[in-house]
Amino acid sequence: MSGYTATLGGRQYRFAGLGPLLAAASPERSGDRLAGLAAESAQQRVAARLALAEVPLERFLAEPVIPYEDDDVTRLILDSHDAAAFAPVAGLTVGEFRDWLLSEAADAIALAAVAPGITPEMAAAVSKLMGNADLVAVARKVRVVTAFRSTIGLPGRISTRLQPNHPTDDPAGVAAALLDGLLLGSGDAVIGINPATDSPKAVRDLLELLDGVIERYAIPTQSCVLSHVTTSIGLMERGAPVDLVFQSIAGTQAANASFGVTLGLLDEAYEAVSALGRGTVGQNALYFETGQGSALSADAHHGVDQQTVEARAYAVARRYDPLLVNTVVGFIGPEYLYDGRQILRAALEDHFCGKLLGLPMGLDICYTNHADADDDDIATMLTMLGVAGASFVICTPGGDDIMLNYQSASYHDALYLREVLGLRPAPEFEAWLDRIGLLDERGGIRDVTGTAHPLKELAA
Amino acid sequence: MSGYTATLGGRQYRFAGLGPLLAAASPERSGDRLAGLAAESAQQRVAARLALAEVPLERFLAEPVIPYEDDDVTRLILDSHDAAAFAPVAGLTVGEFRDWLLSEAADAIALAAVAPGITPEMAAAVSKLMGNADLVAVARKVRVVTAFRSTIGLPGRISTRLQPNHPTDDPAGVAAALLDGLLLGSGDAVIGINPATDSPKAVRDLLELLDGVIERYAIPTQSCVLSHVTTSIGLMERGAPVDLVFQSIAGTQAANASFGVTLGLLDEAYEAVSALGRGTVGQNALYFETGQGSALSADAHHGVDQQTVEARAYAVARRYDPLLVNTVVGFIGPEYLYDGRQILRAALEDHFCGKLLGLPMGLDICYTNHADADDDDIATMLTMLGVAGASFVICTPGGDDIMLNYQSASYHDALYLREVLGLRPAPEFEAWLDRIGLLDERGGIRDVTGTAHPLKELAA
Amino acid sequence: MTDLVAQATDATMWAALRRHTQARIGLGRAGSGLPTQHRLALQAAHAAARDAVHSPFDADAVAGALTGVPTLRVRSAAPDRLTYLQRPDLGRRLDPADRARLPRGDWDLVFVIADGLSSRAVHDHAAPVLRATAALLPGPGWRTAPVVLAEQARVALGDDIAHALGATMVVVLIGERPGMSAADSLGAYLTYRPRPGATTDADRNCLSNIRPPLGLSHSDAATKLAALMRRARELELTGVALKDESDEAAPLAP
Amino acid sequence: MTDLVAQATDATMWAALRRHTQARIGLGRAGSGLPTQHRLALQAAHAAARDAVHSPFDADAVAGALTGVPTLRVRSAAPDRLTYLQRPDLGRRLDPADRARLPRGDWDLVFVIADGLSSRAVHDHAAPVLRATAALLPGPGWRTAPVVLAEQARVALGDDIAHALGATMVVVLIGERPGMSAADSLGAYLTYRPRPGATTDADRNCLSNIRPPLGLSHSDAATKLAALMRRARELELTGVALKDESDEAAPLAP
Ligand code: B12
Ligand code: B12
Repeated sequence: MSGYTATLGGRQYRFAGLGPLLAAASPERSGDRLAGLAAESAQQRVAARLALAEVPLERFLAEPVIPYEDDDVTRLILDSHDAAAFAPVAGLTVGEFRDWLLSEAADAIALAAVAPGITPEMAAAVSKLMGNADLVAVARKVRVVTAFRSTIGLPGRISTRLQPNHPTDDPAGVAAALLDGLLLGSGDAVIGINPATDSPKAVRDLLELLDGVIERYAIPTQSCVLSHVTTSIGLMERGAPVDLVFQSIAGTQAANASFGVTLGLLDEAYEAVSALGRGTVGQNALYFETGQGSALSADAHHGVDQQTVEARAYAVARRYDPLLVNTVVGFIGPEYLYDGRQILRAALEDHFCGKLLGLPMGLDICYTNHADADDDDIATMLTMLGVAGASFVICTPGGDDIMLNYQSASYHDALYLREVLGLRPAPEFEAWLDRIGLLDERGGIRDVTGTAHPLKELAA
Repeated sequence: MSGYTATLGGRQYRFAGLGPLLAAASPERSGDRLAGLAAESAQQRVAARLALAEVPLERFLAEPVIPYEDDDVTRLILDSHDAAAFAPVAGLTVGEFRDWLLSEAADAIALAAVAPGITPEMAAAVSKLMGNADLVAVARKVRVVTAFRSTIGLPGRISTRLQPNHPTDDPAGVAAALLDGLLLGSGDAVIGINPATDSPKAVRDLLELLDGVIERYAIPTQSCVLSHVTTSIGLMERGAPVDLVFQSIAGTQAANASFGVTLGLLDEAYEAVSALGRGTVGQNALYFETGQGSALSADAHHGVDQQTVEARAYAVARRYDPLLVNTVVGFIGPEYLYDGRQILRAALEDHFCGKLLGLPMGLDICYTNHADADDDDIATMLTMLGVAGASFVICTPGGDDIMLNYQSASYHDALYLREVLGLRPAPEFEAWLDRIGLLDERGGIRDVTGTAHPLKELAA
Repeated sequence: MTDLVAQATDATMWAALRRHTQARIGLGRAGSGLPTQHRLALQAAHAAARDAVHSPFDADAVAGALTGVPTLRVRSAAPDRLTYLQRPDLGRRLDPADRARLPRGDWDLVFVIADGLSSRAVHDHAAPVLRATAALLPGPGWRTAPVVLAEQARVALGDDIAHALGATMVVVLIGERPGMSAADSLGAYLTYRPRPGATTDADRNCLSNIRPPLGLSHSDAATKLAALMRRARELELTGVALKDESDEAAPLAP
Repeated sequence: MTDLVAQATDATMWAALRRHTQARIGLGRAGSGLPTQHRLALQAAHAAARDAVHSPFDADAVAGALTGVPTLRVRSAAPDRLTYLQRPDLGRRLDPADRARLPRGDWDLVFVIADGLSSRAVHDHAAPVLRATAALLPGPGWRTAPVVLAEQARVALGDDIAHALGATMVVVLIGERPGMSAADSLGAYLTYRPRPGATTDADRNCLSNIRPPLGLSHSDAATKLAALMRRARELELTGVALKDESDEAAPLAP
């Protein structure tokens, strides 16, 4: 490791390796400060960016931020690197890469072609040189389209996860919340429940409830109960109706271990769910969640800044052709992203990096009650990510998740977003909404309050 | 004054009058804290909003926040109130007014019709019950179209002020910056210079410079040198080529006095500039700037919160059918709006209130170097205000105003905004851009670097 | 059935459904937005939830509710609430002085009652859950250390405590982060043979949302917890390899 | 001419134009965005400008540059920089102890040198502007009080100072807020017969952007200021009714 230097304001700044350089170049955030990795001054941060701009992209292949021997995510990144796809940008520095990404030459086709050649560290590096506007402008050019029973990620569309969580997994309570979400036009990305317990029986009951509703109303969507992957594997073996397998993942082997996950286990789940072939318009059958800070929280970050570690989780995700990858940004707490401003920035970074790597990125635009944020931040983030072309967002009744205890977007927020940006749901779901009488003339969701509607029997 | 009350968490909160009620209901901001007007706790703030939601709109006509006898802005507001226009909402409380504004019933036509019946205090009050999403959703429904040589405020369009300021008003320096802005497609709202001095001769020299360029290239836009209104009046008398008369205004008589302005003086300027009739497609010939905090800074706020005082400035503006009203949000400093989050919120409020009152609202999306904000905040604010349908934004070279010493949007930022939201310039200006070879196939601005272009003679 | 529902007013329907969930369903619409009254209700809930994070832990009250049960008090290495919120690492380590004071013994089990992010959860639910669980685990196989009441604590503080005491298994009853609808949610985390620093969250089991009447009841929580604890002792492990199958088996005798 | 320009490369053109302005012109484009190098240059400038706000006022250095001129030191009611930035009201009032120490006299004029938002502006430009201005105003009509060096000061602090001294006119030389391209910009504010509390900004005149070589030069600033001061004395007022017409009249004799 040679070290990297830059001179600013007459002072020379030195960074011992790519890891410290990436960390110092990161925008201010509480997690990096907690980890002792943040730049010590605004000047040092700018110096790091100046040095980073000069680093050739190829350097990231030669100098892994976590050693190859120590970490299977590093091995996955380097072993699966596609040199042919990388070729068009192989000669660029990080700074030049930013300029290229913003240029007209980098259109949807060029960006899709280069994706297998981009490593998470390259994506993270260039994101650190980009402003919020850049992160929006480039991400929205990328198109990642995935499908199961609905098609996610088409231009001019945004999908939502309907999240009818309940503190005791009570079926009547879940059904009530499911009805509420459907009447507000939500659920085309997935109807996904976080089970309060990890009891296989409770998970199976929920799977069957969701499967029943999807079938009864012929809803072109998929269900998911977000239990641990081992639980899902066990349930698939026992014939439970699993559409999507869910798992939380992170960007280092050790962090994944702290989640009780290995690449082998994920391979196994991928095989199992693929074999079920329950999709209609497509067979992307994995759903991953990630989020800055989880590796640091597990003390499994190897001295790498939290955004770079997060991007590495996307290398894990892309191995499994997921239907949905969701960065939970504000979910973990202010220890890692202090306030609305840091959460927004992280959301834009994660969305950009994931898209650049070829993933169907969505977001849980959210905050906890110990963070310095409120529903105005939700509206701002939602609008920004809508403009950036996010594939989907998480929605909850009134924005209040009564089981996970945090605030996310509400179904109303999604209606707002579609209204102000002219965005529509997944095409199959949109057609269903129309069939069932919920689509109004302007493509919005009809308010059926006070009138009869077949869905209202759902929870009766 | 009867006082207003609400109960929350088992506690009764009492507010002595509409003024204190509006102040306590305001989102947190440094200026209200400086003034000793901010809510003392989050609970008290919510209680104030609960109480405010119950206040009938008519109450605002009966209980002026600044006495009629003491203040000519109050007199203007009440004397010019249009009861017929007010009729459709006259029976509503502030909370119901919010619901109505968000409803489909409140479309562009209904909103335009009701505008003369809305007072600034009603607008400010309802904005305090609205989230960022609400402020965007309602403002974008409002359409205020004004015109001089270009037409501002049409749907699907956003205009920019080209701001070629120079620390000594040096004509060569101004011309260089003017060229830069025009080549980046800017200037359809106005080409506006803040003169470094208030010397009438220097102002006249700048007016003639701009007038010459506009004429030479037949640019469908208007110029403005933002000197004091008394200077403009004097120059018009002496035949200087004044397109728009500029003035900073505020929401109380005393604050306007501290700016050296009276309604009489503005009446005089309005007469004078209207008489010139220099517009082609329209004759809106006033340009006003406002900004939260200016009245407080002049100790002329009468104990009213800074957002409500700001809305009152719009009552002054609308008396003169302005072409442009610009709230300078982050310009005045962190004493009044502490960070990017407060500036964004204020920007959305100001834009919403101005539009609701029927004004052609644009913004100087900006911050000073003593505030806690950076260019990421500019990008966020710009995107939000673009979605909200702002009429125009201020742009400077690289976002750096070398004379006023603050950061605003850059011409590049405006290109970004038009790209990601599909917005276009004023139609006359767009046609001119096309004529002069600057419009590309996708409606964006062609990069003419390295090729000959007639405009490049401008500064030679 | 169809007709009945179709005829019923929505208000009646939502009122009926709300008996099954606290979720904010059937709020109606103001255009695409939330009606004013619901928006303000959410703001009130947010203000209350933010306060809940900062409400202090009353160890005396908890100890009082545990009469007859020996208790000990410890603090984490986070000296105050502000530090606690910013430094999760400190919330996982004992204050060194407190660690030294813990009595080493041949304990099968230690219960830790930890404030976490909601003291109210702990005040309302920790003692009853602990008593009910202990009642299901009688006899000599469960030599139980004094209950440790821990302030400014994260889940992993239990590892440090169990290690210092020499306890084989630790149950941490901890206040979950307060939500807008529930500020009193208790979590129970079970770890077998924790080794501070080496044990990860993959090595624990979790019961969440203990907060009657709307969440898990004290007795159901105790039943599940006791079942997991027995099974953990059999398998000599906790974590992803141990699943909560209490609802599949026949009800367990106390 | 046309051909010449058309042929010149843009780089040459912008380089030539940049001699007339510090504005960030001709930056080129990366799509709609700024090229990386310019974006980073702006970030470096931003970091420097933020530091400039906090750089301390060196009253000794300013006094040193004014050898032969009597000076006095005062502070505003804002005790430190952080308070200063948040409390403009305090920056406009004298510290009471300092006010009491000001020597009342029959002064026609007082110069105040105030840190404002940029100490560097004051260090670099205040003394030369003051000397040049004083040189243009000789004779008995301009009984000038000691120069007051004021810390944590806003423009209106001059009103309080002039009032306490009994001076008829006050010139405040103050550091303007630092920009990304200029951290050393000095402002000069002239007020006739200020009455603290009653005087407003409408009652003052202003010269801005004094910062050679790119802004107003010291001598031009002095010429304009002296002209305004003479005219103010004639009209017995300053403010919007008084315009800077120095550039229309014949050059004024010193
Ligand atoms: C925050 C959170 C996370 C974060 C944790 C990161 C962090 N640093 O905080 C992230 C997003 C990474 C996460 C991941 C997972 N979580 Co989680 N999480 C939560 C949540 C919302 C809050 C926890 C809290 O407040 N703890 C209290 C504070 C004071 O203590 P703490 O020491 O800071 O918290 C630690 C534990 O909570 C632990 N943790 C978090 N989740 C889980 C899950 C399990 C099974 C265990 C043993 C520990 C654990 O992480 C924290 C840091 O060490 C709870 C829901 C709730 N309402 O409590 C769910 C919850 C605990 N998680 C749950 C699950 C299922 C998971 C996953 C297993 C999902 C999956 N399929 O991969 C993963 C992996 C967990 C693991 N083994 O590490 C379930 C547990 C269900 C059960 N009864 O077993 C819960 C109840 C939510 C739910 N119903 O889905 N989670
Ligand atoms: C901030 C600012 C404002 C703010 C002031 C509010 C506030 N509380 O800060 C607002 C937006 C309200 C404003 C308004 C105007 N401003 Co102004 N403003 C500035 C700016 C950018 C910074 C001032 C500063 O840093 N002061 C230093 C700090 C440390 O001291 P302070 O005590 O906080 O500052 C006070 C003065 O600056 C005063 N002030 C602000 N503008 C003006 C203008 C004049 C003529 C006077 C006498 C005082 C004054 O307001 C502040 C609070 O009392 C300067 C440009 C610059 N680079 O300096 C222009 C500047 C001073 N303003 C200018 C002008 C022309 C105006 C207006 C007259 C425009 C108009 N046509 O209405 C109005 C009205 C001014 C008035 N009489 O009050 C010109 C002055 C030109 C000249 N040589 O006379 C300047 C130089 C900018 C420009 N070139 O356009 N302004």
